[in-house]
Amino acid sequence: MLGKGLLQGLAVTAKNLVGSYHDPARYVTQEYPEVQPKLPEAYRNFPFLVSETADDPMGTLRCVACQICEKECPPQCIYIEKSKDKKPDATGKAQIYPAVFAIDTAVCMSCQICVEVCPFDAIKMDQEFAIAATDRFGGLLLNREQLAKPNAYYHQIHPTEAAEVDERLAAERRAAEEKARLAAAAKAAAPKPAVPAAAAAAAPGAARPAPAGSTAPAASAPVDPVPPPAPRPPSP
Amino acid sequence: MESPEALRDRLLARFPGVSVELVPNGSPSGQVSLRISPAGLREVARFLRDDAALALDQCSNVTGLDSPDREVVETVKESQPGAPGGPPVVIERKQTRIEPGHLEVVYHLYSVARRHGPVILRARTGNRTDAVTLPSLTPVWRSCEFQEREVFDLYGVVFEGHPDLRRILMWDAFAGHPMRKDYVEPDDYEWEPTPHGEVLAKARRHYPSAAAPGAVQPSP
Amino acid sequence: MSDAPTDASSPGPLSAEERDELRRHGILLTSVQELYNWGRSHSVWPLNFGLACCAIEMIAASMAKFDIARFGSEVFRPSPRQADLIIVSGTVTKKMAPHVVRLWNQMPEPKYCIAMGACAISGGPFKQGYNVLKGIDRFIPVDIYIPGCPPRPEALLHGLVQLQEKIRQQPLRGPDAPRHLRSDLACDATVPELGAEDIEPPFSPELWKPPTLVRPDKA
Amino acid sequence: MMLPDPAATGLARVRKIEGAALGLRTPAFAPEEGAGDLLEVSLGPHHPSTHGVFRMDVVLDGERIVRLKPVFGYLHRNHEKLGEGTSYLGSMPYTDRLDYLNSMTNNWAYALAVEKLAGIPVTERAEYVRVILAELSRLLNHTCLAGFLMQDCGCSGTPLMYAFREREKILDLFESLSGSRMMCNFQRFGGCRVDPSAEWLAATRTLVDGYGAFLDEFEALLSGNEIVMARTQGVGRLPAALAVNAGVTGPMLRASGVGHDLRKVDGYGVYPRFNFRVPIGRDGDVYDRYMVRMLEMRESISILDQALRGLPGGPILDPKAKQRGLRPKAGEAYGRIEGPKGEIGFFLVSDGTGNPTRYRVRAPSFVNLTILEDLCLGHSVADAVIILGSIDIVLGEVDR
Amino acid sequence: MILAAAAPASPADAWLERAPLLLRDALTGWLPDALRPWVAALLSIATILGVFGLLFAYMTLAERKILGRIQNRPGPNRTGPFGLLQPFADAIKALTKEDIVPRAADQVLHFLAPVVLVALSLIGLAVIPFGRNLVAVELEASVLYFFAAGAATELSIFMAGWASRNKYSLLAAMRALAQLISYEVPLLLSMVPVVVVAGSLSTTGIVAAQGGWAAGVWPHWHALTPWGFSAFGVFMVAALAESNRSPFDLPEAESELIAGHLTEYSGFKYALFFMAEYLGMAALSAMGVTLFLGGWQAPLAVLEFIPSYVWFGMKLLLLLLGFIWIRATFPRLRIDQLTRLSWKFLVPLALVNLVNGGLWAVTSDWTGAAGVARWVVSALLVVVPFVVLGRSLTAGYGPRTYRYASP
Repeated sequence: MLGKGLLQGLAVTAKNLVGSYHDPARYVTQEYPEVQPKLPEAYRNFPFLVSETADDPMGTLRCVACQICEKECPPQCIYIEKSKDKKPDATGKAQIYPAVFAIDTAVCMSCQICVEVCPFDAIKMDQEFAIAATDRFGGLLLNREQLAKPNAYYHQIHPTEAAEVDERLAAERRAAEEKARLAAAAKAAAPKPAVPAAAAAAAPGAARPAPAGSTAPAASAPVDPVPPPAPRPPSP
Repeated sequence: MESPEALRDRLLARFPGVSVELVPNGSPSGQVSLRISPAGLREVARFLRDDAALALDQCSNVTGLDSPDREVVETVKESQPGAPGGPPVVIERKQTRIEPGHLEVVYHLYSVARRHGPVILRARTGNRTDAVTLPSLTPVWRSCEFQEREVFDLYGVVFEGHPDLRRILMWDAFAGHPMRKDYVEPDDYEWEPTPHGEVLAKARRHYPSAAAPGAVQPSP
Repeated sequence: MSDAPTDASSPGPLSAEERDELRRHGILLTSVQELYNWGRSHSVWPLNFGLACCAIEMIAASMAKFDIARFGSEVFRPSPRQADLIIVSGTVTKKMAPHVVRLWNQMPEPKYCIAMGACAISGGPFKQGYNVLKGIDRFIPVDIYIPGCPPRPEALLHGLVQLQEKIRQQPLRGPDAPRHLRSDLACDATVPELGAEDIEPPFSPELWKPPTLVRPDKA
Repeated sequence: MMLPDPAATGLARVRKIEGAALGLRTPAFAPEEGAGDLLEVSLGPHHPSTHGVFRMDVVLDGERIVRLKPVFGYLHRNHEKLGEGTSYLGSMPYTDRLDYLNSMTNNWAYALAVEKLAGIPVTERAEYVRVILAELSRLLNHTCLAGFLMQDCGCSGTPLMYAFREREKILDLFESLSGSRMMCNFQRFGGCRVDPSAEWLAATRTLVDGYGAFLDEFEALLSGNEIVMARTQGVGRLPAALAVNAGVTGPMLRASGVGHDLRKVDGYGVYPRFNFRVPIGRDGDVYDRYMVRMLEMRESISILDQALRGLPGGPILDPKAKQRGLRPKAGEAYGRIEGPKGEIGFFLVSDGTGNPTRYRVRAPSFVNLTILEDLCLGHSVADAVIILGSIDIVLGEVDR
Repeated sequence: MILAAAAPASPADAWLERAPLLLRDALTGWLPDALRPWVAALLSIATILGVFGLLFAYMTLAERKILGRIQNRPGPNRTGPFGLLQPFADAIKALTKEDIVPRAADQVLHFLAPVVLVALSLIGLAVIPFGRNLVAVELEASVLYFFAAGAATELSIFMAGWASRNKYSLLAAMRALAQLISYEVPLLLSMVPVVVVAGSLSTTGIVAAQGGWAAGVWPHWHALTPWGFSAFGVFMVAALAESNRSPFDLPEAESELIAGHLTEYSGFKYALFFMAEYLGMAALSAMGVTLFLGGWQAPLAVLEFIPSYVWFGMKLLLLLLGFIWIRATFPRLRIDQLTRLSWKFLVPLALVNLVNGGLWAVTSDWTGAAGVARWVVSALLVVVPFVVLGRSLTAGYGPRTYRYASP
């Protein structure tokens, strides 16, 4: 009969009207500024750079300016300048570091490919989303200092993943130390004093940092192991 | 469904004046296609649609392809008379020639009734400038209507017999065919503070005044 | 639109009486200003206008889980005549750009613009495309930029709160006065035309200038 | 506004289309003798019911449509050109933005095409996860479509709100798995990026178990509603022969009574292992398109149930499969899957380098729009709006 | 307000019941006699404007909140406590917004349309008895006056649509006219049996006729008789259409015609339209209460201690809630279906009801078994046409069963 469907519809809306007062399934609003969203661990928004410590973020960046992420970034929102000199990284090893590292969050599409391709676990995805700005360049173009966040922060937002990364890095470091120890032992056994280790490390071509290249990649890494390529030729 | 070779032979027998060529596919997908000479394309298409065994009633996808003119460097071996008595000396000579480019349209045909496919048809234009006309297959399959308009818009292939051949994605006053490989984009790249080299060059062309050392420094 | 504030900001040397007059006026104006800003900041009605992916998140922000209605902004008006806010949510293509600017011109003052998502701000991931406008701020003055691809609905709400805050703190006189109360600024934006290769002009000269930025290594 | 001479506007032009006898094109709707002046209205590109930036140039006789020309390109963001300049992996996040309601199925279609092109095998667990995600996408898409369609019918938001309430639950699943609500960027060549955890699977199970109840409520609100039936039944009829010839795919084709579903026809992935039915309509009108989607969702629930129960162990991604720096042998491949909107296909041509030399997207919404004018002729503006809604277009995919 | 002779019934003497009159007397008592009626009239106008203005403001808020609750969300809740200041923020915004008049528009009509519309929506309220002895203007044929004023509202919508020189507005204007012609008829026809049964064309008379209780519990409200129920249904459907509310909001039809006749209106003029819609809705609901729901009469004798105007207000709010509820649930009809519903369903139903009401009036003295027969016949005269007409209206529509493809 005419009207049955209409009444059925009215019943559904009435049920929801009443339900909104007692049934949480029918009152789903999360009042945002007061109630912050419960972000899942996997949530990603924009990349940040991991530094080992909070005190000296610039000195302890894991990034060695290999520029893989810059090359792989689909929308080309990463810009890196290699340093001319080297600085000791967190482990004390002399490394090239990014003199300029900028990410234009107004271009970034949060695809996470930079994270996947980074062999140094130096760039990770942040979860901060309330970054609306009134200024296009001043507010949304993030430089090295703004991007650097300590490892502790990484642990805070992605605890499981960060623990895995730490474990992997520690294993790599141990392996590197073991190798260095063996090399030192071999050197000691050799009759003639060899070239100082620091000089060897500084030689062109050896600029490739030790950790990732020298050890087998962890099985859990989702990306295929690609050794860092030779540095890009400087742009014309 | 019959094999592409059998289909080619059947088409050749059915349409004597039409050239049907099997185009190999190097990828593991093994999707081999048939290149048809433009003159006979529509007849072949209609045959494929109406043939009871094939019943290719659906043209799923229409694609334009662009192959610009390219320089081919060939090594030509020439044998010259060598030292008297000895064997002729083979001299390798490199010669370059320009292989003329062409535009190509690819049709992916499936049969909804018989649940098979794809049969892939291809047709080439004579060149990329003046001989760019191909017969439209819209009279055979309605699904080609917008897709052929798109190929016309983005590649510049003119479809003869298309009921409404206009630009579809770009605006009517637009001049170029942007999907062609040699299309030069307008230099309006965002003048980013983090420009990559090529962007920088483009932007500099576009905004000559900006080439001077600027007042604003990038934030890093 | 009342034009009293514009009159009040007339420059020139003032006599004591005039200054007195103005002070009295100013006291009145302060309270009017507060009321006016309070009213318009709590009643920001967006234009029912979506462009691309971000539009879906914009719709999501108006849906039950996020409920933009809490801020009094759920009245998505389909006609620009009744809207206060245009949320440019998605890629503005060159073909679309004249329409967006025309919509902006059709909105009555006071009006605001939120550039939502990477594409609206800079062309985003599609900025290398031949048909993509590299940022709506080339034609429309943008109040709030919300980065993200797409921004979460919460990020849009955050942007809206920022906008409300911005409106609340706007003085009605002086150089920081809103656009519609200043006589030196044009209200209408330049509407580009579709040319043979690009839109003409590629940016609104009075609104946007190509920033003269130089890469450090080239400087 | 008033058109003095129909011939001058091209109205009188008769299109010569072969196969009109086959019913391949609806004859142009002729205005009646002395019908009076015609009104030309441009619906769009900004219009509340064009689902984005789409335009229909409509000529009206009173409220009846005598001509309708779709105008595209307002969201043409050069997807294919960008695809030619980007590596195979780099195009994956771009596919998210095609049909931005269903990034998971776009990802799958693209991954499938690349896997065909480069001959990459997919791990079994990944195949199951792909099915789960694709069917969740289908639920999401059809639910939203029903909401949007009812919005076009003039509901003041309620069905859309309920649809988005459920959508948020699915998006929460997507987000906790892939990290993003809409732009999942989840599939990889040869598998998936992340292995779903047991908690995630349990949450999916909860959602799947509760979805039927939601559908019941939603249908109680709308499916039997007399106004909905009056508005949608008999509106925008699409005959089966025209549908097939015009390349219409997906629920729209099935609503016209053609039981064509690539999950059955191509049997890609592990779909042949699941037991499900393909609902088909009879009249091919807007109501059938709506109901076929409703019924499809119930089948999706059944597929999800089977896939969750049969999910095997093993790696989610073949460690040998190359992602970065993939250089397939020169050749080409066309891969297609049954997306929620129809056949979504990718045609890739490789020249042996790291970028495809041709990257073509066969977008279902774009091809389905071919018959928009045929469906709308003779109906009123109000009908055109819901016919467009029932086609289920997403402009990101139409204009690419 | 004209003070009718006070009824001697005891509830009428209650202090609360007489509060509005006492207040008026206190305010005007010190004036000379010659001025008193004038000031009293001004006071009633001010009261109606104030009360209904406030009602409008809070109706918009209530609608947004109830719509929100139906849609599982809270609605506006941060402008002032519980969002209670939201209407005022909107008002300030609307008042200060730039007013755009398209250059091509007819400047005079474009301005006049909203003003006329609000005026016409308001003047209908003059003849509604809001409570015992609470009516602004006592007219002999107040019902006719009300409908005459109401019928003109659609004309101002046409005015707005035509004056805007916008194609969408023009289409909306044409729709508004079709709607006006179609729905004025059932609206009036549904009112006729009430007049016949009550034997009065005056609203106070009609309310008075609905006083008292059958068997002490069943109020003599018209909506509680079979013919009255049917007439009430027709009246409310037609009222929905007359006030352009969903599912009959065709002139505004957001998803089709942008904003219809409102497309070119901004700022304060738009707010006036908005106000007129709510005032029109309130006026028609008030008339519905008066004609069918016993006006200000209490539903039970024991509840008469609650003042009559409170009863009236509660009934009015109930009907308005119904408007919101319907808006939240239904999609919109198409224009041809809208007119078909009127001419093929509501009008015949109302015509049969005319007979039904006449029979009811003639048989008013039947009691006992005859009284039961009277009810049965009247009910049959409602149900049978409803089923028959409903069937013909929905011919061709209906739920469908679906097949599955063979694998």
